[in-house]
Amino acid sequence: TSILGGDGSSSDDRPTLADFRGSGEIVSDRPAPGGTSIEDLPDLEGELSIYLGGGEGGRYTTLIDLLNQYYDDFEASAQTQPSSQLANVIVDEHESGTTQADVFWSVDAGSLAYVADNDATRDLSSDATSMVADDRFVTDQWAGVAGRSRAVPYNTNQFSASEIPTSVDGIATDDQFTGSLGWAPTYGAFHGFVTAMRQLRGDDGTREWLNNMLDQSPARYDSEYATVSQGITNGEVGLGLTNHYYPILVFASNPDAPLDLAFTENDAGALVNTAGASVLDGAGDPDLAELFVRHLLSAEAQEFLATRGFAFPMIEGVEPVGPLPTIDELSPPDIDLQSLSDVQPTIELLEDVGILS
Amino acid sequence: MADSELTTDAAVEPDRDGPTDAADAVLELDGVTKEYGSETAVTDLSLSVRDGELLTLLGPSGCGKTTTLRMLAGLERPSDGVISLADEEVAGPSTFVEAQSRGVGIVFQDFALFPHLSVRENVAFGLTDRDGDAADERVDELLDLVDMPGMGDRSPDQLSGGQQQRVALARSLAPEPDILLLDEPFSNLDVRLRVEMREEVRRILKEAGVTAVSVTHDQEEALSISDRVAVLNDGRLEQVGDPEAVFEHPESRFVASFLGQAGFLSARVGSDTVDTSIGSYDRTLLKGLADGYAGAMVDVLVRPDDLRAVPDNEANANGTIVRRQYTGPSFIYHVELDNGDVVRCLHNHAEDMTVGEPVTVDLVADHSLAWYPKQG
Amino acid sequence: MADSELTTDAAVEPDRDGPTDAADAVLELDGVTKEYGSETAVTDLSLSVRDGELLTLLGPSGCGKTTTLRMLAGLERPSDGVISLADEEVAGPSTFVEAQSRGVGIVFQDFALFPHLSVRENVAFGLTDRDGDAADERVDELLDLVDMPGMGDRSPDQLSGGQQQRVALARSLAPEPDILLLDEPFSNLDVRLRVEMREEVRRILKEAGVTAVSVTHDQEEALSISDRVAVLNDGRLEQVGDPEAVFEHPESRFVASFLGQAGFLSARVGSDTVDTSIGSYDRTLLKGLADGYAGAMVDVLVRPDDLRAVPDNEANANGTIVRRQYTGPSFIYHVELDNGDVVRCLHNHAEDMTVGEPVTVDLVADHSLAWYPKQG
Amino acid sequence: MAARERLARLRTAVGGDDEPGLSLAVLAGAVAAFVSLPLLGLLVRASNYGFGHLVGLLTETGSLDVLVNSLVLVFWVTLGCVLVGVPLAVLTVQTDLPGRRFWTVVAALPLVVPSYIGAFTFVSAFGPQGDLADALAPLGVERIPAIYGLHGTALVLILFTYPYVFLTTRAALLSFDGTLVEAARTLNHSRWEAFKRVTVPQILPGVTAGALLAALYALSDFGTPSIMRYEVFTQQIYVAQRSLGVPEGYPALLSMQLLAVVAVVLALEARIGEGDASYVSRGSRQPGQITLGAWKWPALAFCASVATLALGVPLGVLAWWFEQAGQAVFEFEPVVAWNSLRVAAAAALAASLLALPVAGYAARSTSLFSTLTDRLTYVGYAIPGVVVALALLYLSTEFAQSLYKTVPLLVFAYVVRFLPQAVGTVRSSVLQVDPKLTEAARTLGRSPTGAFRNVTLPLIAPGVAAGAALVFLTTMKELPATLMLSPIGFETLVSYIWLVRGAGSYGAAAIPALVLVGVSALSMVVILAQERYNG
Ligand SMILES: Nc1ncnc2c1ncn2[C@@H]1O[C@H](COP(=O)(O)OP(=O)(O)OP(=O)(O)O)[C@@H](O)[C@H]1O
Ligand SMILES: Nc1ncnc2c1ncn2[C@@H]1O[C@H](COP(=O)(O)OP(=O)(O)OP(=O)(O)O)[C@@H](O)[C@H]1O
Ligand SMILES: [Mg+2]
Ligand SMILES: [Mg+2]
Repeated sequence: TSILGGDGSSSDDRPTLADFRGSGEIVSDRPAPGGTSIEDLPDLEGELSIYLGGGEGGRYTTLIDLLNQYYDDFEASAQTQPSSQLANVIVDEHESGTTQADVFWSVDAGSLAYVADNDATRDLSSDATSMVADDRFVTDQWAGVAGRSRAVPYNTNQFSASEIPTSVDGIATDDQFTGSLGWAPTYGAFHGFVTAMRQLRGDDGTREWLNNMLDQSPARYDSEYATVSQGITNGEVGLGLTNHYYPILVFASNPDAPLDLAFTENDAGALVNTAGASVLDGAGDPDLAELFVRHLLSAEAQEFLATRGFAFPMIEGVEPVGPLPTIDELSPPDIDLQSLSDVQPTIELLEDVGILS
Repeated sequence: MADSELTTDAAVEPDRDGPTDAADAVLELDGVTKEYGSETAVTDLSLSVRDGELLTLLGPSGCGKTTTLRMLAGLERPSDGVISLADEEVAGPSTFVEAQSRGVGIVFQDFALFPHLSVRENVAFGLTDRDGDAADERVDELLDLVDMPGMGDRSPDQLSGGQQQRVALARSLAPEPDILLLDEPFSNLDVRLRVEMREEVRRILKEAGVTAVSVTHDQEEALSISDRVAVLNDGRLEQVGDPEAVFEHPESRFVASFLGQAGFLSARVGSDTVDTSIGSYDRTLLKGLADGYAGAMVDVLVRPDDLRAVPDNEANANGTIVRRQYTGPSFIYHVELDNGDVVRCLHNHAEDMTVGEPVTVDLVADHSLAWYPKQG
Repeated sequence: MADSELTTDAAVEPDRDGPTDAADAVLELDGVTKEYGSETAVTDLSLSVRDGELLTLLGPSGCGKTTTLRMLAGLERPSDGVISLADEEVAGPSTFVEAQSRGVGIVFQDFALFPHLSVRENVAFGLTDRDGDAADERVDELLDLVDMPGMGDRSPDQLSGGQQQRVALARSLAPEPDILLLDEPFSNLDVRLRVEMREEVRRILKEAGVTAVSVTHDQEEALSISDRVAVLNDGRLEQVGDPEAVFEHPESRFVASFLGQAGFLSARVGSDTVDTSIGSYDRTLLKGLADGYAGAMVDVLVRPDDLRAVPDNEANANGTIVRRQYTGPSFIYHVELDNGDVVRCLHNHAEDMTVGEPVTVDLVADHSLAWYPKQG
Repeated sequence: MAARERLARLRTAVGGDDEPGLSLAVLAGAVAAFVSLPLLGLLVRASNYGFGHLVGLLTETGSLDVLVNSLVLVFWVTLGCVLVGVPLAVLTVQTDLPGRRFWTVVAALPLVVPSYIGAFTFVSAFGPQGDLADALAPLGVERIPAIYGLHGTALVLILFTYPYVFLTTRAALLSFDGTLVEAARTLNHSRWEAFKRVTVPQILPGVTAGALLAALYALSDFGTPSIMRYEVFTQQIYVAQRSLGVPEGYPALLSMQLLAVVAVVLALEARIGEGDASYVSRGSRQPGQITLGAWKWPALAFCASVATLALGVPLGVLAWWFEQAGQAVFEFEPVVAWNSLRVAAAAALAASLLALPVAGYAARSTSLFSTLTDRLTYVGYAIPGVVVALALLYLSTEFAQSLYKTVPLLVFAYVVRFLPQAVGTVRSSVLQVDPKLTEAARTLGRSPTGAFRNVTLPLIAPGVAAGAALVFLTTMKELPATLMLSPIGFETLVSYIWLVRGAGSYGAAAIPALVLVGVSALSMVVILAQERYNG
């Protein structure tokens, strides 16, 4: 199913770079992507089942469709569910020997790590892992395909760039934000953020930060997209804590939105997480599955993820879109993404503090 | 039979008894017609009911009795014609007063008890303007009346057919409506209870001055409790009048045969005599026979008590017993006469004749007889 | 009244008519009781119905007639006792044969027509073993029988009450059941149709050799079409026998007063005479009076045709007319005697007495009379 | 007289003292056991975690607040659904409202709008900075009433669940004996009084059946309260089951708490709806139509405003987003709609068939066992869809791997979740069939099965159709179980909507959402056509 078709479909029914790439201003003066082109990779052949974890899966299915179109003898089908839920399912399936899918493609590293920790994945060969530029975003078990950062989107009518603190503590303690904060505490990405904070400052420090936040009486949204699109864009709140691409999504459909985003420095608020893929233990054709992962790291696919998913690309030679800084320009905390799978104590903490009850 | 006066040419052209005494009529139907699709249930019915009287609608099954009552109650809108209550038009081409505003009570042929309410609650349903105690008292009174004290707490499904009918009656009497419509209110009751209740109901109606229209298929009931009787046939009014008048002077062959177990004797009118298969009689036997009829064939109305059969030998007999019907106080013998007419003869228990026995039937009537031009 | 033979001490202890002719009984109830919670609808009923006969259950409203039929049909399970059909036990402590396996047809008191089927389809419902044409023919035949040809395509809610009842009857007759149960099958029909239909039904039943149990509250109907009559009172069997026997020889005061418009004369039994408020008569007037009764107070059964009233002056009169009831062929005068007894006198139209008029009531019975020990 | 007592007596009167055949009991029991399988799975999972933790859960901070929140929400939603659903049912059944067929379909349709989509669109339209506020701002309206919190949540849930009450009330009204209203009117009761004193008590079982469904829906829904910022019970369960490394059985254990509340709600309904429609007689006469006269206008305005809020707003907002999204060119594959239609039809059919024995038994028997079988079917409905799906995943991996993630399992999940919708409506219709009719059929030589087929079934057809409609409509929009149990690659309208919405393409959701409503509307027309006998 193609959801967001490209605008430059070629007469040849093989999709071209233009088909992979997004459209509009954002891509107008982008250079051709570097890295390994699909053309240089072995052909995909056969049927493949993918568990697609994450809300923005809609974009990812378009990429899968493009690959399906690209190869006559290749047919991948996907099922999308929230990534952590899917991680649980994969582990259960692995334990009972009913594995359904060949590839797990998830929007967050925590889920990938959780599945890997439970021995439900196969090792990737270096053909795949070596394509990822930055070691932080790859392990033996999974390869990052699209980076995403925590960010602080804010309403430009309410705050100016200089007023945004560079630390999450500033957000939690500064009186000027009382009553104008928005967050989505039931959302998986938020749990990843708090888990990172727990790693960085321990449970007690995290508890203190959470309590401070509660004193700011933040408005609670159902999702981070809603936090941005309903909350900040409409001015219900002035500032929020979300993943970086939600504001850009809003921009994409509403370029006049009074919206900008800031990044904190060296704390959980600047966590850089990654979407990634792994080959599941029990996959029917592991080679095909790994080849598929390599395709996700191809120049065309990375260009797709950068221009249509507004992600930080994982390979050399592809830059993030326009206004975004590169990963190097961010100041993420030093943290092992594998540790993001330790979500359960986070939930308990949130419940204990009274944010989730 | 001193007072019997028979109608005559009424038979030829029964005259419709339109609104009689408009003055004290509280309920009037004028040219009322009711159609259901292509089916006409009531045709051009004009009738008026006088203040305080009990009028009974009599007629064969399906003749439009229930339909008429439903129109009076405001549950059905006439297709044509006008209905007035106390000189006020309640249904007409442009007016229609709803049932609840007519002050008309009705006892439904199929009871229509409220299944979710107890017997007491059913009876009390219409007593909205009385307070608790007064209502309770009234309910007790009515339950006594219908001979069901102590059954107040049952639900309608725990009652027998007759008991349900009695509750329906009590429910409609409770709020003392100005006009009460009763659709076969006693049909499921045994004779004794029926006689008791109808007299009781009549007493109540009379005491309260209630005007009532009832429907019954029980001729005896109609004749014994009604002030007037209206006979309907196939949606049309055949005759209306007081019970004795209607029974004794039926204006049409239909009325005659519908009331009582009428039989007809074929007769030829001679110049001086009337010749029937059971004998020749003087022309005066036939009431009001005009001269012109000489030579005509007529049917003479004979009721069971006008005839008597005596066993006879085959040669002399003029008929044969075809059925013997026991009614308790008497027997009715059905006799097929030699010419094929079947007549009935009423006998008190004395004689004992059997089916198949040849008999001689004799006319024992001491009054002149109604007659109708030969049918078919 | 040649054949009248009155019972005597039967009055003192009516003997139950148990299974009479077990030999040709196709249907037997033995000690059947039915309780609904604390309510006992039928008590210890024993009765047998002979092959091919038409037995009628008579009794006041709520006495258990419908309940009895429902137990026979297999729709209700007796609380106690045994029911057998053709010598096979169909309901007992441990057996219960379901309704559909009993071959028993029933006409319900409230019709129970299938509202989603047309008249034709209702009638054809039980004709599962006939093919289309044969079934169609049979349906036509039955619709003719109930005088409703041409109404086959209507739905039940487009029928009048009596028409519905006729369809119910046709439906139950269609499959020619071995045993047919009829619960007040004619209650909503007019006299003429009722008489016609009951004779027709009787003819059909007899021709097909169907055994039938019917319920009626119409005493005349019961007496005229039944082979035997069973009188129930308050769940108990009072008397069973052929119509004449039951009417003429009521075994209990209840039966006597239930059938016919019975009145009772209070009487004191002397050594040679019986003294009543309308005169003293020879002791032989009371049938089978034993010697011991001298000095006892008894109630003597007098039916309307046993008495006659004549206008008299205040001084000589022994009663006063309290109600005059017109029944068509005759009047019944209700007379309150000086001692407070109310009796009824039957008169053919001749006399014309009015309410309040003093009269002398005379005994004109030419047969001895039944009597019952004084009540209360 | 207590209703139960009355009921018991009636049943002895009509059905004999003997309970309905053993085979029916066995069949009903089997169905109940079948659909309780997930409950069993749940219990096993919860016990893996340990019931001992239950006490701890109950005493946790805020637990009580959230419990109270949930109950308050359930109360308002139930009340609101009755206040909207019953008048609509009366208007479309008993009055001369112009365009009754049209309004009937329109009034039932909001049931297909997934409530979370409804909530989104409401926030978008009526939020503090929403489109309405924008539109009103130039007019000097500074603040519009806050949409968030209890009233917003209740409003949205009412708008998308009142059709439960509407459909069940409608079925009850259609089989109501009109002569009774006539009787009341001739006893000097205005139509309104007659409605209160005669109609209401008799349609009450139908109303409570619908209200129960609405109440349990409100209790088990997560999306709407979460979007409308109202904290309720289900939140914990959702978070728990969507988190990594949750101890096995923890979400199941959390659901146990919910089950306790469900039990209370079921018991409550049993008290109010007791007696059921048992003593309602199916009338041969429809109650005369109420002539609205000048009331026609307010009545039309009422219908129109409900339709505007419950259909116009969500579809309008979606269409507006679609318009805004402009640039998104995408193909909509009809197979997605076909998939939805297929599984929904299969679920509706299966649920109707399974509902017959359960409903028939519950209607004709007073035994504890019958009550139990009937109530057991409600459990699957009251548990959030994810939990049912989890339990089924668990059960199938343990015991029936060949069924794991197959369409039959998915349909089974729908049946588990929505069976009570069919049971409720079928049960009240069975109760409305005069038992004398079955008796008549039996004395005419039909076996109980034959009598059922030829007499009962045609008479309960409207109820069965209404039940099937409910199951169909709710299956069309079911999300959690669909996501979790579909085979990979099997997409339906809602999973598609979920997908594109997740991609931030709200506009792209408009087309499938419109298709969802359109397909459902067509099927509603077909289902309602079944009511021919009741006209
Ligand atoms: N379900 C029930 N619960 C309690 N009592 C009942 C029930 N059904 C019938 N009865 C009572 O049992 C008695 C017998 O009822 P049944 O219907 O057999 O009377 P019936 O002789 O047919 O009377 P009718 O001539 O009025 O129809 C009545 O007093 C009735 O009230
Ligand atoms: N809804 C209807 N549609 C068509 N015909 C109808 C309808 N209701 C009644 N009829 C017909 O109208 C005629 C009169 O019906 P009505 O009920 O008034 O008869 P009735 O005199 O009360 O008869 P009964 O003594 O049998 O109750 C009947 O022939 C009946 O079939
Ligand atoms: Mg009638
Ligand atoms: Mg009865």
